[in-house]
Amino acid sequence: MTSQTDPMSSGVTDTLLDAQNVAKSFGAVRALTDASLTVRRGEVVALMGANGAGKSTFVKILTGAIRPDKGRVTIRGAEARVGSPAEARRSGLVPVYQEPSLIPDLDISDNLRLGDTNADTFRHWAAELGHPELRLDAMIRDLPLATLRIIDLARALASTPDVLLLDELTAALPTDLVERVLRVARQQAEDGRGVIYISHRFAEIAALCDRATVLRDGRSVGDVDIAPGIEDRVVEMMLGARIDLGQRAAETARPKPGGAPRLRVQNLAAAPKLIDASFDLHPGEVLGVVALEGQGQDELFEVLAGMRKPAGGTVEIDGAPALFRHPADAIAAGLKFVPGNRAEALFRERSVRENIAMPFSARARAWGPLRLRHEKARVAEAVERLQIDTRAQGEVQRLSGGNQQKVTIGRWLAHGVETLLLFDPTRGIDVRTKRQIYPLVRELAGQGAAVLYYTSELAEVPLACDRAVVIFNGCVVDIVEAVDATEERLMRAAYGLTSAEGAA
Amino acid sequence: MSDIHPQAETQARPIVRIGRFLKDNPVIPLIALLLLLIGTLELMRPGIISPFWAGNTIKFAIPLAMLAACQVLTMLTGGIDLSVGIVATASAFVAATLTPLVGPVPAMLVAMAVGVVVGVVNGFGTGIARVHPLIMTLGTGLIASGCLQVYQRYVIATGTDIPAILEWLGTGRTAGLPNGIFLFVPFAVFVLWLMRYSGFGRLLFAVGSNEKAAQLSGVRSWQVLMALYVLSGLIAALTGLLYLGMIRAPSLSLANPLMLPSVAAAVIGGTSIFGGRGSFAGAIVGALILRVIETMLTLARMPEGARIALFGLIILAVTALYVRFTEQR
Amino acid sequence: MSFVRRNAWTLGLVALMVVLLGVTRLIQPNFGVSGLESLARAALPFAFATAAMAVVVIVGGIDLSVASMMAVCSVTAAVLMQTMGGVPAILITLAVGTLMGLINGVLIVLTRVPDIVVTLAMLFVWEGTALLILNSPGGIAAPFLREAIAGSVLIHGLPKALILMAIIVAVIWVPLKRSKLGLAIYATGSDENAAFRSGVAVGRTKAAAYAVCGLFSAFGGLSLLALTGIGEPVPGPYLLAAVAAVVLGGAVLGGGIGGLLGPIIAVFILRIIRTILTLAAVDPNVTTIVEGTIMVGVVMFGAFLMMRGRSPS
Amino acid sequence: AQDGGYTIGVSNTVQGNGWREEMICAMRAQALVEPDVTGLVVAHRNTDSAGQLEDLNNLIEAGVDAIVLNPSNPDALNSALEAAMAAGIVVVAVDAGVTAEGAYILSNNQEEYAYLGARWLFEQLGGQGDVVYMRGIAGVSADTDRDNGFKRALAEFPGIEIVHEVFTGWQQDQGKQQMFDFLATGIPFDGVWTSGIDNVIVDAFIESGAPLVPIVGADNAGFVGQLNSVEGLEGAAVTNPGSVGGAGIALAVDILNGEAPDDNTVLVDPVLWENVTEEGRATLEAAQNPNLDPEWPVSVTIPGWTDYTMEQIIACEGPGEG
Ligand SMILES: Nc1ncnc2c1ncn2[C@@H]1O[C@H](COP(=O)(O)OP(=O)(O)OP(=O)(O)O)[C@@H](O)[C@H]1O
Ligand SMILES: Nc1ncnc2c1ncn2[C@@H]1O[C@H](COP(=O)(O)OP(=O)(O)OP(=O)(O)O)[C@@H](O)[C@H]1O
Ligand SMILES: [Mg+2]
Ligand SMILES: [Mg+2]
Repeated sequence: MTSQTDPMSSGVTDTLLDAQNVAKSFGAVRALTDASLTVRRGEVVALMGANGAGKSTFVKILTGAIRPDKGRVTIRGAEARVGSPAEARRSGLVPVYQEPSLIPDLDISDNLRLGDTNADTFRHWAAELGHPELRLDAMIRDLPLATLRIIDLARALASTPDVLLLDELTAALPTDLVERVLRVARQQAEDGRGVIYISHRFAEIAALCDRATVLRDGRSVGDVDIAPGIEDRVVEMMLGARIDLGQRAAETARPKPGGAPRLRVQNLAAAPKLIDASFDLHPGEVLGVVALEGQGQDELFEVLAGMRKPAGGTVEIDGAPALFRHPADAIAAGLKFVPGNRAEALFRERSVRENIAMPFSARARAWGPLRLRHEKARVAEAVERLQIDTRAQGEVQRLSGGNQQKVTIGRWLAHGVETLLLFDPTRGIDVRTKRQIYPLVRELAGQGAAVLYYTSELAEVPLACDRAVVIFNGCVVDIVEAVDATEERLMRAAYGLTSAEGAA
Repeated sequence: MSDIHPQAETQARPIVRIGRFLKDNPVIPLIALLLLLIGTLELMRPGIISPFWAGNTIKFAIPLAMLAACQVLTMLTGGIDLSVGIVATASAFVAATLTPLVGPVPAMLVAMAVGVVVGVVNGFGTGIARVHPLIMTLGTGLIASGCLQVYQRYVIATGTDIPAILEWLGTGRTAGLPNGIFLFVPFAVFVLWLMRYSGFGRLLFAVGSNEKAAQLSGVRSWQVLMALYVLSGLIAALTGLLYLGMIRAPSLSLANPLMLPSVAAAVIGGTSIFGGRGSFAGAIVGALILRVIETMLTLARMPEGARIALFGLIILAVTALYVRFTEQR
Repeated sequence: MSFVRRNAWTLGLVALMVVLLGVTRLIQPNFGVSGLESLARAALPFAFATAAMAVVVIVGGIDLSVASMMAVCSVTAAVLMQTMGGVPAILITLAVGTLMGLINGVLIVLTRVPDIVVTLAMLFVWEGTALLILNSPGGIAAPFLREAIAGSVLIHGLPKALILMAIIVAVIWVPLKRSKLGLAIYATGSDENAAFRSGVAVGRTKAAAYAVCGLFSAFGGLSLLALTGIGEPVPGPYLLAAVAAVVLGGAVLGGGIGGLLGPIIAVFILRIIRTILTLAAVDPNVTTIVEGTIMVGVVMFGAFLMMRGRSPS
Repeated sequence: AQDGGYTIGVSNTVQGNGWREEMICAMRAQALVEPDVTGLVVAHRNTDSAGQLEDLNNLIEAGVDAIVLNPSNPDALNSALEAAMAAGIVVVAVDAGVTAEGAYILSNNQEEYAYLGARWLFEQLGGQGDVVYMRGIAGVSADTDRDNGFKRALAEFPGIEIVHEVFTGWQQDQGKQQMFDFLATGIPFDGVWTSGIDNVIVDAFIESGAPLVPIVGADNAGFVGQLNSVEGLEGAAVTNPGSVGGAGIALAVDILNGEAPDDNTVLVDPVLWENVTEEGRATLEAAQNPNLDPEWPVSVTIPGWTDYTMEQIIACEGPGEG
């Protein structure tokens, strides 16, 4: 193994990693002003903060991916110079960054060879993380996002890190895999290593972490031990204000939407995974989609968005059959798609404004002069409604991960929605914004929009949806009303454990 | 250890503010570099900087800047147009040889049609058949030059004539400035407007930045590429006409030497060949910079090898300085 | 199966090459050993230029100065061979080529100016350098160098030039591709940021790739000298030809994908087309049209096949 | 090919240049009028010496009886030329020479071309003055030969100074720009010698309103027209006939028919046409052809060598075409 843990020093100190007064500015954006963090042996430390608080930047600094403007880092009590990710790895700090850091044009084994990772150890961890039959000659570019996250993690684990840094690893993972990740991370700590864990999901933090360091606007604002009921306090530290974390009000019992469905999907099939999906989506309704990873939900959304041709079945919009050859057709029919992978939706070098306003110019008849005032107002409204942090708005790639995610949603808010296809829209979005997104989705529905809402976080279903279809093995196996949508029920259905109650 | 030079409180420091201003307006440091080069030229040959010289420099920078516009626009989408040199040449040659046969206006129309035809083929290849633009435009360039060769055999003895309007544009002066600016200024305004304030311009950036995302926003990229390459062909043909008026010697390689410099002007001006980033204002200054360097070297007395090498070194130095100023990548 | 799929493009090119050789034979029944030999010789400078270009394209860059570096190497060797033995002259020339490539790479890394701009500038710098070394064609080639690419070897009909080229490219590229550096080159080209985060020394990798490009260019320059027997300071038409062959050969501009085999086969295809056009006494003006059409057509057809192969139905 | 007449191969390495196009057309026209020639295989493109070697080898493969080439370099092509002659193919180099033993050379004397023009210019200036020296492409054989001739003339006139020396790349636009730059410096000069990029130089003077100085160029249609018509222009055109290509074909056929000349090398010496004397003006006027492409040399035939008519060279069709 390459990580050179010095056996002599392990007895000297318990502190694995200590970073003090770290600051970093990107031009005018002060990502970190005064951040500090300590990790001791056997500890899982949560790094918490709203979108754009500076968590990822902190991780990148600790692991040498970017240089800090100032600050002091000690590793196992010794001052450390971490000039590059390679150096960090040699010092025992191994990160899993927020975005996959695998080489798309190489296969898995070459990716491992690049960092001198032992393939057998890697395979062990991949199996541990629910991917026992991963083929090492699979090209990275062909793999789904969730698998990439697991490969990233297994690779990190295989180099037996002293401190493992996980930046929103679970955001793109389905529930079953999240559990495995938590178990493995816990085991790391129990083996006497340290883990830094970033997530916007309190349930995960509560289940896994011992302590939380909270960042607000680039500054460390406190360190708290995780204990039951600590949630509100952390949120207050994160946001500098109290917010209500309560469940959606009991207005779940809204009148059933009647009349003709906006979208009727019948026996839809699409290669490779979707076999048979049927459901109706009514105006004014938020229909959840629940599925484990790779059950055909990707294909379902892609067919509806015009990105993939169906192999069978029909799609009807307002009673008329629809066949989309291009996303433009779907958009023209009112179907607006927010993909799960934000990299697919964003123009990295372009401004927030352009990213949001792009659909206004899409059609050839809008190639003439831009309607600047109209556009500005619409964009401003979307930014406002989603609370997008626009400090680095000149280029979307400079926004924090969560704010990038919001831009992908904001685009269709600005454009107006009739039918919205949301694929895991709260990926990497912080608590406060999540609490704003659910009502926003509901509000859109209230205004007559129809929303199809896939989520990897089961707890979101009762908060945002009216009903949820459960997909297993490419088929719709269950349709659950929001009132009945307990996590347990959804979970059982997602594993195919209920007998189909008949698809609508 | 990571105790880097404390750079805190950066916002207040004026030097940083200037840096930021330059970053947002990358054409300003480029203009500063241009002025620096002009100063050097004046030191080399005191007295050369005169309205006459300025007029000439601008005159010869215009066709270069126009072809650079083709490169900037196509590069925005991650493409390039290597057929512009031959399209300009063909347009000029066709116009000059057809004028005695059919009169100036139809001749110029046919010349512009050459640009459209090549543009349509390029647009089909890149937008629909998905051929890499570099290969596509290289290929159409070859095809076009072959067609030009075949064409010239039929007009060897018809004589040539240059439409008066082109001679006026190409050789005339108004108040010391070349008449070419009457064509160029509206053209530049149009291109700048197109890139900044039109839906089409925005789509160029979008297609180059992330084609999939553009698709997801409802953009049919083949339409954009088709229109783009036709536009590029038209600009190239127009440049050919202007160049014909300027040089007044229709030749089978008239505008070919402008090809590589047009790419150079675009990239010096801060346009990325990988798409999503580009500036026509930068390309205009880039064209002027190239012309000034050429003048410097034409007047310098040194072996030709040293002259050519120095040309490269100055380009490198200018762009390196520029990148240092603006920190853009 | 997976081998076939991964190398579909290269295999397609091989098939095309065989077909074209057949056509050549059809047009000129006498086309035989000497034809193959001269074909292999003609392909030499293009093959090395293309190999040079391919390496930097894979690392995610492009080198517009390849033809100029070839000119520098050709005149350097031609001048050196007037005063010293052929072997030391060759070694010095190879070192010069590698050094030029390294300078290109280091400048790209240090100045952070995009590859295309730096190498565009260096195109002029090296072109000027070649003229400074030799201001008009001259110098001399060691006789053994000219021998090295003339005729056949082992069996009648196996051109020496082909074997020599295969050996040189294989000796440099095969170990390189298998090495950590080779992997780093592919990784950097595929995604520079991810490569950096995976622990690749991105700057050093790029500089090394450019140095290899310079080395191949040096072989290109030497092959020019071997062909013509004198050093010519004016760069030949190898730049665009190399870029075209690299793309035809299945490498992707932008990096990370492709190899050297496909591009080199593409070189042979382009050369054979040239031969066919001459043998068939096609009007030279039409020749240009045909060459352009074929180049575009092959890529279009390939893209069409790929699309057909990928679309699930 | 003995039974059905000769097939002749042609190799040329510059495309898209009026002079070379005329050379190719002259070859075609001469081949057409030669009764013994039945086929012409032309390799005509932009390439370097290595590329010309490739073309020559392909011509050998094509089984031609003779090769007429415009060599890119005198020394670089020997391997292919020797192989051709070993295969019994007659080799004729036109425009410039080759060093291969046994090859015939029908060459425009480039050194003489430059010497003649330069000497006339220096004499015109009274042996005293500053001249602009506008060359072709650095590092190319023809340019080097011309430079030798120019320097030879210069050595004979110690009072002449070169104020600017520049390479036009044989490109019209480059030459024009460079002349504008020279005029902009305000440094006066008394004469201009050009390596064939000539009519744009006259234009540059006229367009910038600068007083004309004596200009030496080639016999391109455009420049010859200017010498006849531009008020106040003193100048001279030195012939450099592209039709030497036609002569090359004629020579090749003679050799194939067993009528080889005694000497392997035939130099076509250039002639100078100036417009300062009466008879000079008469020659120029007779030579002028306003219909011709301005880049084409007006000397479309070489008496005693070529047999085609003006119509035939303009039609530019070889045997078996059209
Ligand atoms: N390269 C960059 N250039 C400019 N600004 C940047 C850059 N990288 C990060 N930032 C800015 O720094 C701030 C902190 O970003 P960071 O990614 O660290 O946030 P985060 O806490 O990880 O947020 P999230 O939870 O959304 O991932 C943000 O405002 C972001 O826009
Ligand atoms: N210093 C920098 N210069 C240029 N680009 C940078 C720099 N730092 C980061 N980037 C780019 O900006 C992107 C966004 O940065 P940001 O810090 O917001 O990342 P993130 O989305 O929070 O998470 P991750 O670190 O996984 O990318 C990064 O993926 C990286 O490609
Ligand atoms: Mg983050
Ligand atoms: Mg972030």
